[in-house]
Amino acid sequence: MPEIRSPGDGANREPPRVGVYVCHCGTNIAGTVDVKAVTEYAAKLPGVVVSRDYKYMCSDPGQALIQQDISEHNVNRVVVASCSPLLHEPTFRRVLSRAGINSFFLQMVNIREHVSWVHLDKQAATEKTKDLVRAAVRRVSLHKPLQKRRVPINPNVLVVGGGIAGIHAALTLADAGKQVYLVEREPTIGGHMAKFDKTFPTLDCAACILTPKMTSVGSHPHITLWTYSEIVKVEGYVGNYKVQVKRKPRYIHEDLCIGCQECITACVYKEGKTPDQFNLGLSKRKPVYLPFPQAVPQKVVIDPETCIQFKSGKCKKTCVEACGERQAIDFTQTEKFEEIEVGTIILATGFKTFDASRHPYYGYGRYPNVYTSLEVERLINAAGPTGGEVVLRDGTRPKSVGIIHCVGSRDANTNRWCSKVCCMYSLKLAHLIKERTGAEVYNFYIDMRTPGKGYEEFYDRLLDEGVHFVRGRVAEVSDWAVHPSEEGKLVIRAEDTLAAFVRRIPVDMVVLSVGLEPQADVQEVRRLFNISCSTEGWFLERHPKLAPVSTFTEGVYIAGACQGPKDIPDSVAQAGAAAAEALALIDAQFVELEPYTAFISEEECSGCKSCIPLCPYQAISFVEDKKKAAINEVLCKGCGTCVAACPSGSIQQNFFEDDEIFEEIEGVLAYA
Amino acid sequence: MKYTYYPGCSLRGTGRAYEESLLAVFRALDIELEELEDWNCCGATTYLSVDELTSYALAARNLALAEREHRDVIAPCAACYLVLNKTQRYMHDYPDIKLVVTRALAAIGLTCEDHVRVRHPLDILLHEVGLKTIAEKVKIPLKGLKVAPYYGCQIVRPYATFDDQHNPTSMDRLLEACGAKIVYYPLKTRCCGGSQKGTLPEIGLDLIHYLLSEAQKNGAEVIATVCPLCQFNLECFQKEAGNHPPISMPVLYFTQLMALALGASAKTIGLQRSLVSIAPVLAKKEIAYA
Amino acid sequence: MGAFGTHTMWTEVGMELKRTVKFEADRDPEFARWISHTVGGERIRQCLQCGLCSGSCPLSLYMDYTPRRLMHLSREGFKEEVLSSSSIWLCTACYACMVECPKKINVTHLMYALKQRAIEEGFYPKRFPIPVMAQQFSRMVRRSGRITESWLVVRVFLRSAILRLLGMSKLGLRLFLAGRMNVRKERIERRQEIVALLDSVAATRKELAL
Amino acid sequence: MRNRELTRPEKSQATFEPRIVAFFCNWCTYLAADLAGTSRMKYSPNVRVIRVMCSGRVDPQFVLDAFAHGADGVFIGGCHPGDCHYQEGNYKTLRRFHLLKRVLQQMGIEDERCRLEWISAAEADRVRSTINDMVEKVRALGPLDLIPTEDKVSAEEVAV
Amino acid sequence: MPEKPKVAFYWCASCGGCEEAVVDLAEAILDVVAAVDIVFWPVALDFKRKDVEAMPEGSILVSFVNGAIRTSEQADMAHLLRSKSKLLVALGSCSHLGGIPGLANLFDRESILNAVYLESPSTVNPEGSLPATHHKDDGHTVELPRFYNTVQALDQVVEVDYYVPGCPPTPRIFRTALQTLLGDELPAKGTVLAPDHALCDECPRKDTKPERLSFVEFKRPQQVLIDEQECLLAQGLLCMGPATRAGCEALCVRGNMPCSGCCGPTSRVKDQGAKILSSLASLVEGKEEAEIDRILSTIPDPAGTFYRYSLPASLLHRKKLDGCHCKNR
Repeated sequence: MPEIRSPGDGANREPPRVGVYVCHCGTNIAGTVDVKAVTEYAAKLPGVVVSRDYKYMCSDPGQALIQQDISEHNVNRVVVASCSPLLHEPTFRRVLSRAGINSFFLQMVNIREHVSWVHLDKQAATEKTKDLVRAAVRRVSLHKPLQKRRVPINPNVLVVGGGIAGIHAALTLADAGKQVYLVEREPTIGGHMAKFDKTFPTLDCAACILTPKMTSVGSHPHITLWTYSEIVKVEGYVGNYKVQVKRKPRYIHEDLCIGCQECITACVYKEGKTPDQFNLGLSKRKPVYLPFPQAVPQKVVIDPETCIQFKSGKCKKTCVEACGERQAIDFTQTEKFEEIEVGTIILATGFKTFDASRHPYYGYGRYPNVYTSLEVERLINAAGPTGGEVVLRDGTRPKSVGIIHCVGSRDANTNRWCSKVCCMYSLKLAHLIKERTGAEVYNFYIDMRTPGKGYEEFYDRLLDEGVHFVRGRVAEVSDWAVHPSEEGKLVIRAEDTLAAFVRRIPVDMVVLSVGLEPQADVQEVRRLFNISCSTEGWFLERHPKLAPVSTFTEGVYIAGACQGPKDIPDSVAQAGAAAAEALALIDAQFVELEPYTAFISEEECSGCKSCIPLCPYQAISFVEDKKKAAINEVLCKGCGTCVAACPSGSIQQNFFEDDEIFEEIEGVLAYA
Repeated sequence: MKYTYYPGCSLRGTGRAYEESLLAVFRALDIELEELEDWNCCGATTYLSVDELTSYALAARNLALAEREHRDVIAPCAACYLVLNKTQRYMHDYPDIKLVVTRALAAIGLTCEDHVRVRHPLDILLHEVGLKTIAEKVKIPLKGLKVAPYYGCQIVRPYATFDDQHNPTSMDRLLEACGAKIVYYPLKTRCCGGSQKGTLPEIGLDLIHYLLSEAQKNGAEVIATVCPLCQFNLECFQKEAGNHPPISMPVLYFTQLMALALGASAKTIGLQRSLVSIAPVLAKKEIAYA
Repeated sequence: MGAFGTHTMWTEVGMELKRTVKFEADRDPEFARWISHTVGGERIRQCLQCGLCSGSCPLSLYMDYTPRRLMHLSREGFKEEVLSSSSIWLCTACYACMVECPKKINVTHLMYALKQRAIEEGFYPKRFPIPVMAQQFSRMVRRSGRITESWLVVRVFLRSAILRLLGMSKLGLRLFLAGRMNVRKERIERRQEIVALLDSVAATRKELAL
Repeated sequence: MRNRELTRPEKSQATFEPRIVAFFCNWCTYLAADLAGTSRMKYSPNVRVIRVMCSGRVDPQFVLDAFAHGADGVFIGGCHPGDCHYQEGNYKTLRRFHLLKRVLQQMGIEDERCRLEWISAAEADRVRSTINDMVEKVRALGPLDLIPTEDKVSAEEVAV
Repeated sequence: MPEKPKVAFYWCASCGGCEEAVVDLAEAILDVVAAVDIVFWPVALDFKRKDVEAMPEGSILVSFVNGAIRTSEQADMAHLLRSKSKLLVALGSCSHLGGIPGLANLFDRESILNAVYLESPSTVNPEGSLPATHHKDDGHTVELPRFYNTVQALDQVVEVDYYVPGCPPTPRIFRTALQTLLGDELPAKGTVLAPDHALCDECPRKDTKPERLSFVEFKRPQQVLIDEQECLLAQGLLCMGPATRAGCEALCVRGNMPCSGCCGPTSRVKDQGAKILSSLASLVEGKEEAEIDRILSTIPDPAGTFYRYSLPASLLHRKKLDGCHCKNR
């Protein structure tokens, strides 16, 4: 690893010749900050040899301006006052590099996000900008030449979550020859998509397009698939993560089970007794089961909660008998922990649907014929509990069905966001229900949101099919009949805002189009992977537009609905993007890390050991023969906590040295 | 050039001046018009309220009669123009309508094979005669007479074929060729209220008022129209519609203005039939007409 | 319908209140079917309720239900509301709505259809002149083959608003003096053709139940 | 002589504009402030933000240095407990902050002048509201005015 | 024989310990006397102020001034010696950092005078008279030094060239400093003439300090039986050693007492109190605020503890007083 600090640092450095570059950012900055005044002010600051303003500093001519000054005016320190350093610091650092000076001789001043966009008073904004520029000029003069650190990238990738996003990401990477670990906590991969019958707007059969991908995952030579497993520990850093995976016991030897399902047939339970989770409780399963016919891997699971052998130990074990010589069943199996090393991680942990009982006035859980949209997906599915028949709880066909949109979406009482997919899947369900039952179908919606290829056309088609569209948020579903035609029905009450009156519409079946929510354990997961969440609980991307699959933790990417509500095409696209990001890193073979590490001056350190317990990465150790502390720069992540705590000031952090920060503090406060 | 001429009922009543001036213009341009033999009411808009099928049948009789002449039909009245066009189109689009109409025509020994083109005088004058010819034949230029060109609805909507739906300019160009100055008139295709003045007069007057006051505001000295109903509405209810401030605005058929320029005498083009005379304006402009 | 349904009442404080909950039973699905099968109504179900028709209509500002609302009520089958609406009588058939409609719905034509249906089913203000005018119009055409405006106007007003005719007499006189009021009735030569034509239409209509 | 910058203009309560130095963690509060920008939220222009990689980098000396150089308030923004990008840096900040606040109290510096807030990257509105709130509170307290110390004092006192 | 370099000693607000330290050179004092010519040393020899005033500017090679600046007379003398000396050296903690007298900066003059002359229970002062700068007696007006509102380190009043740390400086520190000053090569101006690392480096108990230390309680020396071998911090005692400049050879620790920080911070630290605060607080156990507060409450007087010798030289310099304390109240 090359040295972070260039040799000869500090000794005989040339006096600073600072160039100050103030960006207009069109009118983004210039509209609020008097850019000219700032530029003129900066020109008079000590050490400043050039001060310029420009329309777009980040543009090619803007960059050329800086480069030219470095070569022509011997500028050796650069201050760029523009946008957030998180956006363009790399851009301007490259400019310095190209011009032949150390790229860390740059200080950015954030006068857009932190000034022009948040203040109205032009004079105050200009004064603030001057303060910030002055501080930067003072600070940059103290900057030391630094080098980025290079660390090698382990080419293995961990993909967490086996829904469509995880599957797609895993296959993309595996096809590129990378070793992928796909970890899924359910006994099968497939996620939500496996539960659907058709997909909008093309009405492709979900199984037809998903199953081949699932099978590929199961058989791919480069994919290690661990279902029924969870990540319990993540250590390390980009390119070099150590991950511990807990594999829950399925009481079946995966390598011995061939998926013949004879054990299921042979189970002492003649009929299933346990609500089948995959069918959302609409059917029953046995203690030994396969989640669904196309499950991958095709390995059964034993549920110890309901299996007699686990409960009493006195089962006849007909299943073991049926398995015969294969001996795949093992009641003594316990959870196992696997350690893997990967360089990058893709999180595709998906979403959960809104719990419809949180809207008691829609009667979910109270009226048997109020269903969630996901339940109806299962009803419609030919492999579902009713073999594709859309029927009420009593087995009869509904003559009228009301589909209520935005359940748990666009509602300050529950979730404020639009769940994005509900309009389209509601249209799809409306179409399928009408097709299967001939029922009169009513959609109750707030706005119809169909942005997507072929989506508006699908809406058009549904309009034409004679599905009713009532624009209004449903206030209540009840069985209270006030009109003879309402007897024995569920009455939906809503204002038809287009007709501008309240309507009561009696139906046989109500479908609640539930919104998408972050997974329940999202906080634990994000802490595990050291990433952030939005206030809503969606994983936070590095930049909403320019880095939508990256996170603030290098080497950890997000794909699919864990980042926000997304439909299948968007999830797949994002999964592909995440895989590409991981591949780019792997192919580069190493990654450059910011040199913001801490270092201890050996001759100054007193060996007081105060810093040692403070480092969460065990990067600081006590060197016994010298009786001094030392920092391992590979392990140091550059938080600076030890620097702040060193009682004798003997630890410094690159780019955030005490003197540099003091200079910045005193710089912003100094009066002009 | 020779065309079949379908006057329609209005041109024999309130819109008599339209017919007189139209014929004068075509005469001056040496275009022969032959009135459709034994034509009947087109069916008009009002009729549709009662019985659309009958309205198509009535229109179709005229089309069938015209077909025998193998000439394009000129329908100056906007309502007639629309209904005749619409009938052709609906017979084409809706088999039921075609069946009813074909049978009805058959009952009186006629057939309608969609051979004739129903055209508006603006279309003929602009595209067949041409601005150059017209300009050459102008005898008394209108000397910058400020005209607000008012097209109304039905000649441009819904089946505009010869001009722009949103901003028609055929009349503008024709009158300019006659020396007039066209004023900016954003309401040139806005509805005059049609028969509303007769049914719900308050509303009709509102609409008329907008049209008149906007023309006045933009400095028009005369409004030129292409529709007997528009002309009637705008001229006859000025007093009622224009109380604040009172409006006195001559409303002429565009053919009257053209005929003037082409040298026709006032009497032959029905200027005397106006309730608001244009004479003072012409005098002021020193346009000495015959 | 008990305490629900459309129902007007006077409160003790003299305020007129209207209950306007709509039941599904208030809907007439047949009417909805009819409108979507009538000429021009083919695409009414595709209506996005964008309101461009109402915005472009020069008369919507006087209407109780804007054209957009009428489209929605019609396709949902709220026949009574639609046919008793004043809007259908306010339409002047200027076609502004139709040419701009993003779904190419023939709103103007639907207005005609609704007018016709309203007349058929007796949904119109008693002395409202349009049905009267249409009636007189058709009678005159059947008899003469053409319309004589002066006579049409007199007849319409005699049957609807006699007082207004008196108010208009001054204008009538001026028009008469200007030679714009025909005294002589216009008529065509072969009037029997018109009768035969109209009879044939009536017969075919009956036969095909159009 | 130990240098002190004494050029600060006389502060009067009427024209007083508080000057607040903020230390924002690169991973949360700094991002939240960026988000406040992209969301075009508006807040008082009295804060000068200094970026650090972690609130754990905030040396109590920084806080005192800011006060000594004319800051009327200091605002430290870090990640919520349990959310630190570096696992536990913010707990160290919290502990130091508690002890520092006691020293500040002893030194007569009002509580409202030094503030520690946990603001995640998504909580742009908390950046806005905290800054506005702090500016108003510090405004009410008036200038800190630690600066005119020894030289000025001595000069005047010697003159007696 | 060339003229011996002239040396002066002066004593401002201090306890006199630094003077003792000079004397504590013991027999080495003779070497000093042999090497230099002491031209001013009020505590030991009879010189008058006017003698100094009579000296040419810059005629003294080194003036050692100990004690903080508390009164106008001390300030005057500091200026006077500055002008007469080539090198002005702050000797001992009070001069270097403000020292123990500097803790008076937690109060103002008024409250100090009130406490001493009016409120203390042993004081009898029925007229309530307070020290004044002018006193009339028998027709004569006597001018007396003014008692300042704020205690200052020497360098806050006059330019100082070097510092000799310690309360008092140990004979070894002083001797080494003297040798340096009389030597051929002078260190950079502003240097503290002592090693520039923390005390732990030379602490005899260094090896007993555990690598992973954390605090659940801070103990005061009188509360526990102190182990004579083990690191004091490891015993929960608040030792300032990690944040204090070395040079004293850990005399206090050898005496089984924790370091209280008299040698001040290393050159890399601006504020000794803030640094020890940061270091100790970082190592406190607990993540809940209440638990943190409980542990920290076992440090009863943090300002007095962390700034025992350095309050005037600290970043905050003194307690902020109500109203504008720049006005002479």
